[in-house]
Amino acid sequence: MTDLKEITAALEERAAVQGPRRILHPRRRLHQAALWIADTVILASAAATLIASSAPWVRIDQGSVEFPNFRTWIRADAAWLAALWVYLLVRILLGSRNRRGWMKRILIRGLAGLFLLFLVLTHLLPDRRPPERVSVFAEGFSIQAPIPFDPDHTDPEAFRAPPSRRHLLGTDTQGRDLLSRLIHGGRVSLLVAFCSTLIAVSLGLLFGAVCGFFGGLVDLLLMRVLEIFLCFPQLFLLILVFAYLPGSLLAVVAMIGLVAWTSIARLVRAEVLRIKNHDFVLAARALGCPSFMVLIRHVLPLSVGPTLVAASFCFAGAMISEASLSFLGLGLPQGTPTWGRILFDGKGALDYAPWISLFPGLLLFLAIASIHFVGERLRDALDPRARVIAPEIMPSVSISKGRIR
Amino acid sequence: MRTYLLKRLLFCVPTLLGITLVTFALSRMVPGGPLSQRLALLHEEGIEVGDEEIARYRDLLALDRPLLHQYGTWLRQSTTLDFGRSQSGDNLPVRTKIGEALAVSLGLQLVSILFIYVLSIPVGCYGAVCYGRWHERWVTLGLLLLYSIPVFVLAYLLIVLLCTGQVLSILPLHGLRTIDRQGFTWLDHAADIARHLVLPVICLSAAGFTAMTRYMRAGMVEALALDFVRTARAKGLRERTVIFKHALAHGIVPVLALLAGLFPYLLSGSVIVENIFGIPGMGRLAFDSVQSRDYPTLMALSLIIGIATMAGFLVSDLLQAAFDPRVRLR
Amino acid sequence: MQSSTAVRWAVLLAGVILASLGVLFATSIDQAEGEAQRTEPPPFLKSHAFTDLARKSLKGSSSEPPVRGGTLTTSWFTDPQTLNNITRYDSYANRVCRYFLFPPLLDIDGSTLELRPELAASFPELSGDHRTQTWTLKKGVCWHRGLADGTVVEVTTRDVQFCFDLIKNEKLAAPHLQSPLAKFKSLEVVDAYTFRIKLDEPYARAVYDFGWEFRLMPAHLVTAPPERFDEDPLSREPVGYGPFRVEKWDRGSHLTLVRNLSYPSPAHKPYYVERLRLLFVRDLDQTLPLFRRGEIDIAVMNDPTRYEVARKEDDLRERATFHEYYLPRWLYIGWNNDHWAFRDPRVRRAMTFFFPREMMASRFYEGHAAVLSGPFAINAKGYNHAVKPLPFDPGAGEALLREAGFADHDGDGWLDRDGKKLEFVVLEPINNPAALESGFEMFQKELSKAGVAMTTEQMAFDVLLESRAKTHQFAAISLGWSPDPVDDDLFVVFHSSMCEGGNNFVNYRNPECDALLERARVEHDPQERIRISHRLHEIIDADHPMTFLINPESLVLVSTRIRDVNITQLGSLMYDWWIPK
Amino acid sequence: MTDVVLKVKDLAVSFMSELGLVRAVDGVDFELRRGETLALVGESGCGKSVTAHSILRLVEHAGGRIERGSVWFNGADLLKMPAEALRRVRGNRIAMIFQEPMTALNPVFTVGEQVAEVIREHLGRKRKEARAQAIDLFARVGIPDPSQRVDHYPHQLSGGMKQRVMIAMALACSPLVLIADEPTTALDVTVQAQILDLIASLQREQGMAVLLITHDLGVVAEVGDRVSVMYCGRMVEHGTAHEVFSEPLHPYTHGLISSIPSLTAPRGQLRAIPGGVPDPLDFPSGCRFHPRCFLKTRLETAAESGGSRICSEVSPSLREWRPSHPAACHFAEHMPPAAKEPAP
Repeated sequence: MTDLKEITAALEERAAVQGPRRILHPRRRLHQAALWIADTVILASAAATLIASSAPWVRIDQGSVEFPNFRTWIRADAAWLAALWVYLLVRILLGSRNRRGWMKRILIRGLAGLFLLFLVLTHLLPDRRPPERVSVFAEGFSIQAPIPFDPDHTDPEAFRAPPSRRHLLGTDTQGRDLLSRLIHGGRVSLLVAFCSTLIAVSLGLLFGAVCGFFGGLVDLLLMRVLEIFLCFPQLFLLILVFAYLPGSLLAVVAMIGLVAWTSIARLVRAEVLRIKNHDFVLAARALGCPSFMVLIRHVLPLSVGPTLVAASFCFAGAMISEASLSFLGLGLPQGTPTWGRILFDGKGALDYAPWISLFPGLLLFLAIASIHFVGERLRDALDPRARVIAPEIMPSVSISKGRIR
Repeated sequence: MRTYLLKRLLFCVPTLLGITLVTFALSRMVPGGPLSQRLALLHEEGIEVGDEEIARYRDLLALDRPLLHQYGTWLRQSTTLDFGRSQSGDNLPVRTKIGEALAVSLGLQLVSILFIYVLSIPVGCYGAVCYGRWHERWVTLGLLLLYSIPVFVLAYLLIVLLCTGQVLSILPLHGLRTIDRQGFTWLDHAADIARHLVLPVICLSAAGFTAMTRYMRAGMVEALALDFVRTARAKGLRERTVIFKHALAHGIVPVLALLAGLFPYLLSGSVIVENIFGIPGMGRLAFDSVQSRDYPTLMALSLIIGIATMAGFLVSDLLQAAFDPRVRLR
Repeated sequence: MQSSTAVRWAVLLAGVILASLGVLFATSIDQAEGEAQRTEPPPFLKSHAFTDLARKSLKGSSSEPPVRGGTLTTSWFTDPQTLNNITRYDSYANRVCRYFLFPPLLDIDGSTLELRPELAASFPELSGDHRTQTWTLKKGVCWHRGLADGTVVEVTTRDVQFCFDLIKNEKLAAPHLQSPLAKFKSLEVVDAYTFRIKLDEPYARAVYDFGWEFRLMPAHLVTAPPERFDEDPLSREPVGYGPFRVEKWDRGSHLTLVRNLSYPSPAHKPYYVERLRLLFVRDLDQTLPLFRRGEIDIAVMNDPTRYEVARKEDDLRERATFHEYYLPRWLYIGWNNDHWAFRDPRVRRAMTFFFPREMMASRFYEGHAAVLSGPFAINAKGYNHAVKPLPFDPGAGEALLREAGFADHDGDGWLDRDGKKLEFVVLEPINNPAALESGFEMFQKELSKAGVAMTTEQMAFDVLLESRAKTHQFAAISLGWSPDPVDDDLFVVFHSSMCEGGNNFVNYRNPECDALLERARVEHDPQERIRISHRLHEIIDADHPMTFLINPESLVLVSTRIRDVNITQLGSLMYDWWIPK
Repeated sequence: MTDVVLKVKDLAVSFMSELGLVRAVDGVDFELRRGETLALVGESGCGKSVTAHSILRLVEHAGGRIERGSVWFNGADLLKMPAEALRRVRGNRIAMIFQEPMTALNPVFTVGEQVAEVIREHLGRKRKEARAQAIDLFARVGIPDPSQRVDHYPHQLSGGMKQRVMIAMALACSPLVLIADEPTTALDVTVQAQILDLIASLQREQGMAVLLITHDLGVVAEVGDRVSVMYCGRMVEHGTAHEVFSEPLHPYTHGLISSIPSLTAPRGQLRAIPGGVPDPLDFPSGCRFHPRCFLKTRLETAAESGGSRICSEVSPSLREWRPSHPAACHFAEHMPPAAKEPAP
């Protein structure tokens, strides 16, 4: 089948110049949906204070115009908006086909500008929400936030109310609006997942690279350390975290991160071992590159592909284990709304108020499904073999009439 | 082969030492201890304990001897499998406590591992063979739904649906066996345990099953693209043989490597399942000894979980060597 | 993929999801309506039976005579640690030993909360200076297992002497027993059934302490030496003398007790049930499902909302009677009296004004909690109902804070005084009930409106107690106290001497209160003790060292299979419950 | 006419790629006679391998789609045959060997097992019998001490040895047709000669027809009886090896032959065909070789106007310029004999 490979090479060359017209992947519609979901979740979390807050955006009261919503902003809101701009930047750069193009240059500069603005804002704003002196539903015309409830606003007459026009997703057992709690909860869940994935990936990459590349005694010792951590079920980390720094964000992130890094380390080690003997690595060594440089410039970039995929699965796993931790009484304090926590609090009411657990569960599923498909898209994008010739023609069996004979 | 096993055993020793040392350090570094745990319980009961009784009780528990000395004595005793007595109040020898829990948990975990592998291989193959077809897409979405449901929500859903009689009442809810089982033949015993194990095994292995299926499918997709599959087809073998003999034999190797990661994963997962379904297994024992700061049980548990995981590693390596002749055990 | 099949599949899947939602919605009911505002003490017990079958099972409504036999199953959280009567200390072991296996010398009558002789034939004779007590044992009480050759061994002073010497032994590791019995210096055997004990100085509750705390073990069967006493095989297969003996103990799963008719049980405790099974259910959310399946007969509900929903379900109304009763427990927020802001009682009272206790009791506890004004259970005799709990009034709270010198001097919206912002952390044990947690969230919101910054921090209970409470390193702490049902001794909580080493975490010092507490310890006359408690209640409410929150109500479902369901002040002790054939 | 074993009529195979539809094979016709070796020759990427794979419909598994055409074997059209019937032909009546022996064998099974399973499948032999037959097959293809080698794994054999195993596997059921897809490209020259001799001797022994796919004209000259030259998915010339090598009728063939470096010819600059393989997505109109065709440029210069325009408009069909020596070129008669006048 040599000439099939030739055709691929020719097409590859053509695609590099002109860029493939449309990505032909059997799952492209799913991947597209996944990207949209990821966008909406991150947008909603970033602008949580804008979207779900009882403080209206604008209030015109006998001539005086006020922006109560902006006054409730705290440092975290600004930091999140900065993160949003970074996400949009990355999304535009990766998403579109042609890297150049004037429209893109303006967008990048604009976003970079906004990013700096929000960074500055982060230092100006207080780090704790100022007292809500002003009564919320004052008279005068005011533009309400789309979801006019704070995450911890208890609605006296709507306890365990099923989804209605007033509360789109219903309320929980303490009468708090579920949709606003999910939006604000998204923030913490994403933060927990992101930080623990960061820990897991950084440790995993470091460990895996060093173990795989240098081998010999170093590999022997570090593998033992890795095994120690692997034999350490999450349970035993409970000892340290359970009493020492319970219920804090750092504790939850540490626990999830310190367990997840071992699988990434093993993956990276295997990749590095495989890549180490490739010709171009030997060539780099032959050219006199110091071994550290070879590792960083040549070997690691290649293992980034599978690591990214593993990282996306670790991200999804972190969001789930955050819920399981709250089951063991070790998650974040009961007040902080995260998806896992809301899911856990609603578990008792599964048979008489199922929406309390159903919607966070659905949201968790959508987030994890989108992360999974983005991860899969990454893997296929980074794996050269399936890139140009559409994987639709990836080797699959022609099954006549649906039966494998 | 024997030299390889010897080498592996030799490597286990530093790791096991490391695990027990880390557990020892962790448990001692954390504030509180068996004494403060007991005083808290007494406070809860409204009983006040004078200072001299506390002092006398502390030296009975021998907590204040130098740490390294304590670790040394523990190590010496553990070589003779005498792990001392549990400090969580029931003062049972740790050996019997862990023995009981291990028997229950090992059964549950092995059945789960079997369940995971038996199911994930065919579903993985199906996913690879029909990659991209619409029904495979719905199956993948379904698997993702299963993966993204936390264990306890899945457990409660199944309980509300199958146990409490609001919808159905076909499966038992609590414990490993029905309590009054006089006059049971061994068949009834087996059936009884099986009925009790259905829900815990499903909850325990749900996430593991979906993860394993994903790896299996990735392995199979890669295997199906290799040249020898084309040769097999050119030889005119049946499609079934091509997939389940040639492609599977090559695609299953990475999945076997995951066996090693399953043991610790199942243990921490079983904490939740054992709590919900009332199964007195290793997960629950580990969680209780963590909460009641029961040092001897914790140390013994860390050793045994370490050994179990090492065994997991060894078994997965041997399986890999058995399946793939290119892997030489050196 | 042809779009038509995709559409078809999507519609099908959406239909399935909606259908399952519909089924689950059908069982959900409107939310509970609030309870009326509580003024005088709520009745101790409210039992509801909604169907005539349920009514038949209530106390005194069934006409048939009680029948012996049947098995009654209930669910507990976890195993008793050990059933060794000397070394047991956790609440589950105490309940099994004290009520079923080893009834003490004096027992508390559940309905009247008075002491009654149980193992003792009668109350002890006291010497003139109350420093010696002469006890006589009941005759004919035998150990469940006699000597090896089968001869029955009676409970005699030989066992009492053996246990007294054991408790006094230095090497025995049982601080929970040695500490309360430290007052009794010596024991002298008079004859086979009477013995005399001596104290060094008179103590009002000495009779109650000895009668209730003293524990017996079968002298003829004990083998382990004192220093390793809890390794005695009797810890696992206990031999008692009480109305029940252990039939089977499957650790982690269940404990089955079977009736022992040879024990001369007092008239008010006939114990008709033949077999009592305790199922250990670690996850409290499983109690109701187990009850629905009929695997347990008594379901203690831990979540008031779940109880309210269960009360409205038809199939549960047929199969269960619903009981709500107050067990003695009071939850409080302790303000550290040495804290720069909480030193001032006005600030402490202001805090109580900000806590919406009535709203928490009626909304989050669904009306199943009583707001308190003092350190007493709501039904305790010592509770002075003349002292009304402060209402929820943020205005009065802000006025008090202004009076105490707090105002927004630097204009950042937060109150402060001489440059220091009013900001504090409330320490809580890890798994506080969700309803209390929501109460704290409301409290935080109200304080935030008034310009006070409050946050909560959660910590393991024993670490909280050991490293923060006892060492007074906190601004505010949220704890609870289970007072002694018969006669609570507040000395350990409020006496100034108890600041170091005792339970006076909040450093509350008030000479008049100390005097009253000391007098209460020696006062024998019950009426006088009640007057002292009422006076204490007024003083503590005036000083306001703590914000007393609520006394939560216990909510229990009992299966209609059981007749004469009578809940005592000590909970469901199944004295006279019986199960028809 | 010796009986035709395999007849391919107007075969067209296409692939879907991100850049659109790629027609790798666009109307190919050829015949394969008993006992004869037909060499299918062409530059890389001209569709010769795809043609070979579509005979046994293996190309469907690689994502290709057979658009039109038919492959007649034993009176039946393999392309329309039900999958089960085709399966019984594969490996049994028509066998195939591939280019990289390194990856063509399953690393986790012994070579003996991989050969025996074909025997068990098609000839229904029992396990032991199949193994014995595999051993003597190894002996026939020249593998030293076959009874031991049969239990070895592929990674324990050299490239040449593995190709011999592939051949043994192919000849297990003594097929009528052997399709060899560049069997020697991955091997070094000495082993290449042994494999070609082996195939030739087995062919004579069993009267098997061999369809040899190669881009190495040296191999064609040595073993090929008849030759078909392909360019950009189309057949440009058929003929006996001698005819095509001595008097090529198609400029592309002429260019190919004249670019073979020969030991005897004087040193000098090698002659190569100008330009490169055209882009598979938009082949040049008319005759696909016209942009690189030296004949067209020569005719233009010779001012026979109107002549060369036809090259770029009408795609030439195969015409019998000489008996049983068709070529797809409008001006085949003007072709200079290869030997005398090498292309400019």
